Amino acid sequence: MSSLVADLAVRVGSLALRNPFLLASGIWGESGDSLAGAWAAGAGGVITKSIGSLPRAGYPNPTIEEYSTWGLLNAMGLPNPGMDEYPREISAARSHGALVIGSVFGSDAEEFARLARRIAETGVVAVELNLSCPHAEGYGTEVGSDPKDVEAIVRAVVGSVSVPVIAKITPNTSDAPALAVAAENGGAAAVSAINTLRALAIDTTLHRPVLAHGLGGLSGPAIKPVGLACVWQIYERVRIPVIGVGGISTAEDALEYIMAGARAVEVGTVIAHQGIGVFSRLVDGLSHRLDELGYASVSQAVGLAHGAGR
Amino acid sequence: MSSLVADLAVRVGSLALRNPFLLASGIWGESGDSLAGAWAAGAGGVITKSIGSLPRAGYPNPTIEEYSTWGLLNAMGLPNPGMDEYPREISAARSHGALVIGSVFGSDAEEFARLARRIAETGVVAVELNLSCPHAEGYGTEVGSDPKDVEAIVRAVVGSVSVPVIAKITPNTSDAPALAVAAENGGAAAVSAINTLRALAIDTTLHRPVLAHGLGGLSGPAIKPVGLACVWQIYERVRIPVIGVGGISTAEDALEYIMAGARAVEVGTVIAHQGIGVFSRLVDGLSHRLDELGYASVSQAVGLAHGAGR
Amino acid sequence: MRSIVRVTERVVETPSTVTLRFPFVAPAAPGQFVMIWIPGDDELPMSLSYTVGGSKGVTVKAMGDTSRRVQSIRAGDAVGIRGPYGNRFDMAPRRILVVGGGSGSAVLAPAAEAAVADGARVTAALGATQAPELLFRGRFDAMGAQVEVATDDGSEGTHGFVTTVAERLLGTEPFDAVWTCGPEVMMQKVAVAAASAKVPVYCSVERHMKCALGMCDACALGPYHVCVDGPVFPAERLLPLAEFAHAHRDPSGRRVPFGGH
Amino acid sequence: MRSIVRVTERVVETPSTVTLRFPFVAPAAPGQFVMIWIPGDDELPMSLSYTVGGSKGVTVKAMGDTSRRVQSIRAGDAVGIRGPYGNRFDMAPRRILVVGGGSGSAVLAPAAEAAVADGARVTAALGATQAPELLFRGRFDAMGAQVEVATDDGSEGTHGFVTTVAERLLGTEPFDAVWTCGPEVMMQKVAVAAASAKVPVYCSVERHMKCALGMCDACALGPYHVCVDGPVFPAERLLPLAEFAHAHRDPSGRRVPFGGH
Ligand SMILES: Cc1cc2nc3c(=O)[nH]c(=O)nc-3n(C[C@H](O)[C@H](O)[C@H](O)COP(=O)(O)OP(=O)(O)OC[C@H]3O[C@@H](n4cnc5c(N)ncnc54)[C@H](O)[C@@H]3O)c2cc1C
Ligand SMILES: Cc1cc2nc3c(=O)[nH]c(=O)nc-3n(C[C@H](O)[C@H](O)[C@H](O)COP(=O)(O)OP(=O)(O)OC[C@H]3O[C@@H](n4cnc5c(N)ncnc54)[C@H](O)[C@@H]3O)c2cc1C
Ligand SMILES: Cc1cc2nc3c(=O)[nH]c(=O)nc-3n(C[C@H](O)[C@H](O)[C@H](O)COP(=O)(O)O)c2cc1C
Ligand SMILES: Cc1cc2nc3c(=O)[nH]c(=O)nc-3n(C[C@H](O)[C@H](O)[C@H](O)COP(=O)(O)O)c2cc1C
Ligand code: FES
Ligand code: FES
Repeated sequence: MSSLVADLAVRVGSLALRNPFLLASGIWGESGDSLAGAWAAGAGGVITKSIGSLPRAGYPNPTIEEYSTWGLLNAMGLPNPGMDEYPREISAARSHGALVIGSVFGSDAEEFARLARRIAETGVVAVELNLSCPHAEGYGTEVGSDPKDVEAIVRAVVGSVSVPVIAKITPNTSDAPALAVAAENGGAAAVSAINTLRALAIDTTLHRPVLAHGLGGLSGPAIKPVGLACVWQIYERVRIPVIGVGGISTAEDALEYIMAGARAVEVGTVIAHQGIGVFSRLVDGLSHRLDELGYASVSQAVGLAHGAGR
Repeated sequence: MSSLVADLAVRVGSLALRNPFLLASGIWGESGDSLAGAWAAGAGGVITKSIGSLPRAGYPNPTIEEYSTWGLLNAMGLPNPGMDEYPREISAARSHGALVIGSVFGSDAEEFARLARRIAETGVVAVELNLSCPHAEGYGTEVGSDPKDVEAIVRAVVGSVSVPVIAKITPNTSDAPALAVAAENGGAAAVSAINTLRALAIDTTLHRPVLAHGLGGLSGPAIKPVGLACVWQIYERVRIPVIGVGGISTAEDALEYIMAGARAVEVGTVIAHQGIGVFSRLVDGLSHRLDELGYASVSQAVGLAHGAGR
Repeated sequence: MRSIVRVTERVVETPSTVTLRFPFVAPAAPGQFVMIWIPGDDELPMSLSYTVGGSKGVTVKAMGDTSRRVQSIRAGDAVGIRGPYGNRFDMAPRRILVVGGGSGSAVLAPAAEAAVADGARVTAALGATQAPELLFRGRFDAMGAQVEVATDDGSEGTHGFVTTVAERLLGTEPFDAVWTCGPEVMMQKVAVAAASAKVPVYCSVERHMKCALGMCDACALGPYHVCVDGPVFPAERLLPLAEFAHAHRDPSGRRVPFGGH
Repeated sequence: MRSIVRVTERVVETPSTVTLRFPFVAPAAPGQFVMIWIPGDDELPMSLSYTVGGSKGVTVKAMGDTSRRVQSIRAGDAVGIRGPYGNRFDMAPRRILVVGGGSGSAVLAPAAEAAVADGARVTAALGATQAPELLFRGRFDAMGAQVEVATDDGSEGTHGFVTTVAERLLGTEPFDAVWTCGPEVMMQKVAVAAASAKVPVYCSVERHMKCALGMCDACALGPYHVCVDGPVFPAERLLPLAEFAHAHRDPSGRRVPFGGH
């Protein structure tokens, strides 16, 4: 490798990251050892699985369906050990030095606030609110589609914790920017977008949905163009930093998000295809690409595509 | 080829189609000769480009961006010769025997009704309302995202024409079924779903969006899982027939839509990858697959995946 | 990636164990597993007990409700198969001791067959609650392995645990490798015994699985994901783990101690 | 599919014509075109005037605003290229007459070069408004083609239309094929003349293009899509079409009659 000069460190509000690549929620996020492993593999930070009040087994299998390498459908059903048990996983990850962001999901502002407060006590550097899982009854998109709800939830959480609060916005809406504005009004330090797209697969021989839950969420390369549009539109409407998620598998994908307005990105599905080694490839790849294009830092590239007068 | 026994003819309300494969709006739909060509290639019916009141050049190029073979981004910008000129294309297509469905776009109920009345005079067998183009200011999704607007537009059109009215629903919403219900309440004979997903591509060397318009719409295989989810959810909420669109490139894809609840399907982007010959492959493929699975007709398979008690 | 196949054959192997055979052409190696979907019910990881050619198979032991429902599948029924996933037994060793408990023979039998076909010599130590439960005993005999058995009730072979047999064999013969599959406390004992004899041990382990793609974390075991880093692990990687032989995670991700085996 | 490349060279070929060279490794054949994107401006179809090796090129004639802006691109500027698209000239004929008007030589020169390299003999009839506008005259000379010219102002060669030259040549020599590119009324005249001499004619035609993938219908010409069925067509397919030499479609899809040429 040639010596890399571009500075990959980024700040997302008050949050300082060694590089912009975060482990997305729900991937390698159930056990502390896995979170630590993602950190050791080079992630700029690791986001936990979304944690709720009580243990949830999630939906029965099949919980995933693969489309070649361009997409993945899942309906895990927010499995998680619950907020009583999970802190020990965060401790384990932190004992390996990992920078951990805690993700929580609840059914109303009060539950979100309570969960956020508890996870904040574990030493996470920020809390991400899952307002966007597209396939869990009573959670996620169901509580995150109305700007009023989003603002109320974010406000309640911001009033309960001292760490930055990140609102994860759904793409399954006609107006993602309005949700981001609501999060900003509620006091969010950042918004992340996108979660998976509501989707379905049917097996025609068995004439039934493939996933046990029926509907699921699409992730992977297929959703990158959709995520980019959301980040682009959100960036034009809010002043708080935006975190890009959806279909990132190369440094070039990440740079698209950054130029669309993202200060950091989250990566998920690519880990199923490339393994955890993808973090070091993304880090090296982004350094090289920034060098090649003549940028001294990630920050110089943030939102740059908006400047291009047509 | 073995002798095919499954009956591919379908009825979408009062509309009788020789097979369920319709040419989607905006593909091969600007010229009468092309519409006739798609019919000659085996389409069950052909839908025109969406036509507006005045000629529109559409957006400058680049208007498309390809992702390998799994997706295509476009922002054509609703180019069309306008309602004064376009009827001659429909006449040309009809003179070759083509079964033509006229697609129109307008900015309000009145314009939709006026355009629908005029296109209905040309002998189209049905009118499809484009309530769903994701990237044209003042049209498409912008007038088709609120159930009240959808109902009003559909009602106005239904009151103005005697042919069946098909409402084409946007997937860029939190609640596609609510839009379908609104269309049903307005008197639509059928709903079609989906149009493209709002999406974006950025060139990082040039740090600007690739498409001249910036935002565009994603089509092709990548959106099939999203279209299936929409059709599935809509089917559970309305009694009128549903037409499935989005990412169909094989007979198997079409059968997924049919089992999710579609009585007919539209195909678009696949034509860029496989040419117009895809219609005969789809027709043969569906016949064989229905034979293999033991269905005597397409109708037997419609919505079948909903029956599977889990 | 997912194939819907019809089960061609159902073989009752022991009172509690059933083999299902089905057409599945993807190449597979002994040690690998598939996710088998019982439509309308569930999808489970199962080692391939037949890995060669176009007719593959899995061998299911009745444990809880789910495995019982898998056993109720008949010839002609449709199941979904995706995979094969995971790693494989390394075929380099020439003198192999396999130690199987419970349904462990499901994965050890095809591995031993492949090794024998490759010129290796195999000794098999098989354990079961009682003689009729000894899985694939005939398969081991047929491949020319030397077979020693242990039963909990003493109805055949050594009365007691198969680990006792394994310890004895390790003391008498110079093995290159031990391959083991069964309850983790059993595998742990085997690993400790083999360590003193300086024979490397490879354990096939099980954890709850959902994605089988190394993504969802359901199968986390220390720093590993059993679905992609395993299911076969050298024992020296497992022995230092607090969880090995002590705890697994339930479908919610909670740690649950292993009951007795 | 889309490459961003930097223009390596800009050559003023005639007072109204500029060639841009750029690195582009995708294999291409004479007759094919690329979509060239001028960032922040537009994307246009352009025949490849250099098709061999890693350095390709397009040759642009100043027509309206857009082509003038394309001409203003300098060496070092970044452009986007996708393609090559469309079909190619068939290299079977051994005795070829090329008839070029306007920027037609842009596609005819590389085709003739390839034919000559392949052992064919080429005669070129080139037309222009005036002598300095004769495009790629030197290239035709260099490849060993017999060159005859016509100028509107009589400043060189035949005074008048290149079609007159073509008609004369068709009467005197036994050609296997005519390749032509230029205004459609010109190509139509060539096709009619060649028909009486029973020589097959291939025309490279232009229509407004957007997708270049045979999907959007912008380039519809009768039952054809120029982007995938063309741009090279046997004249007998074009002559029966009401639109050929009479009308094209503007970007909205309206039919617009051709002006004089
Ligand atoms: C790599 C691997 C290979 C295996 N190979 C075999 C084999 O060859 N033969 C064999 O009999 N068993 C095998 N198993 C174990 C098998 O997958 C089940 O765990 C076992 O059948 C227990 O099921 P049960 O009836 O006790 O489930 P229950 O007690 O009914 O379990 C409760 C729930 O957990 C689910 N469940 C239980 N275990 C798992 C699991 N590991 N992954 C996903 N879901 C699970 C059940 O489906 C059910 O939803 C293997 C497991 C793994 C991980
Ligand atoms: C297959 C093919 C090959 C071609 N090869 C060459 C070549 O080698 N050399 C050459 O000089 N010209 C070539 N052209 C023509 C070229 O693409 C332009 O049409 C031409 O440069 C005229 O541009 P203008 O300046 O007149 O545009 P304007 O008069 O400015 O045109 C108005 C608008 O139409 C657009 N436009 C015009 N023509 C086209 C078109 N065909 N497709 C898409 N957009 C268009 C312009 O960008 C602009 O937006 C080719 C065209 C085709 C279809
Ligand atoms: C298996 C799986 C589980 C997920 N679980 C969660 C979750 O618990 N909370 C959450 O906010 N997002 C969850 N997501 C969404 C991802 O964090 C991410 O937003 C999405 O997958 C898009 O990114 P990707 O294309 O890089 O995977 C999950 C995604 C997958 C594929
Ligand atoms: C180039 C292009 C142009 C389109 N134009 C229209 C249009 O004018 N009206 C409309 O209702 N849909 C239009 N669409 C959407 C398609 O009709 C269809 O809904 C969508 O592409 C999804 O189907 P597909 O994946 O099979 O292409 C267009 C799509 C493409 C790709
Ligand atoms: S089963 Fe999902 S990571 Fe192993
Ligand atoms: S340019 Fe779109 S069909 Fe030819």
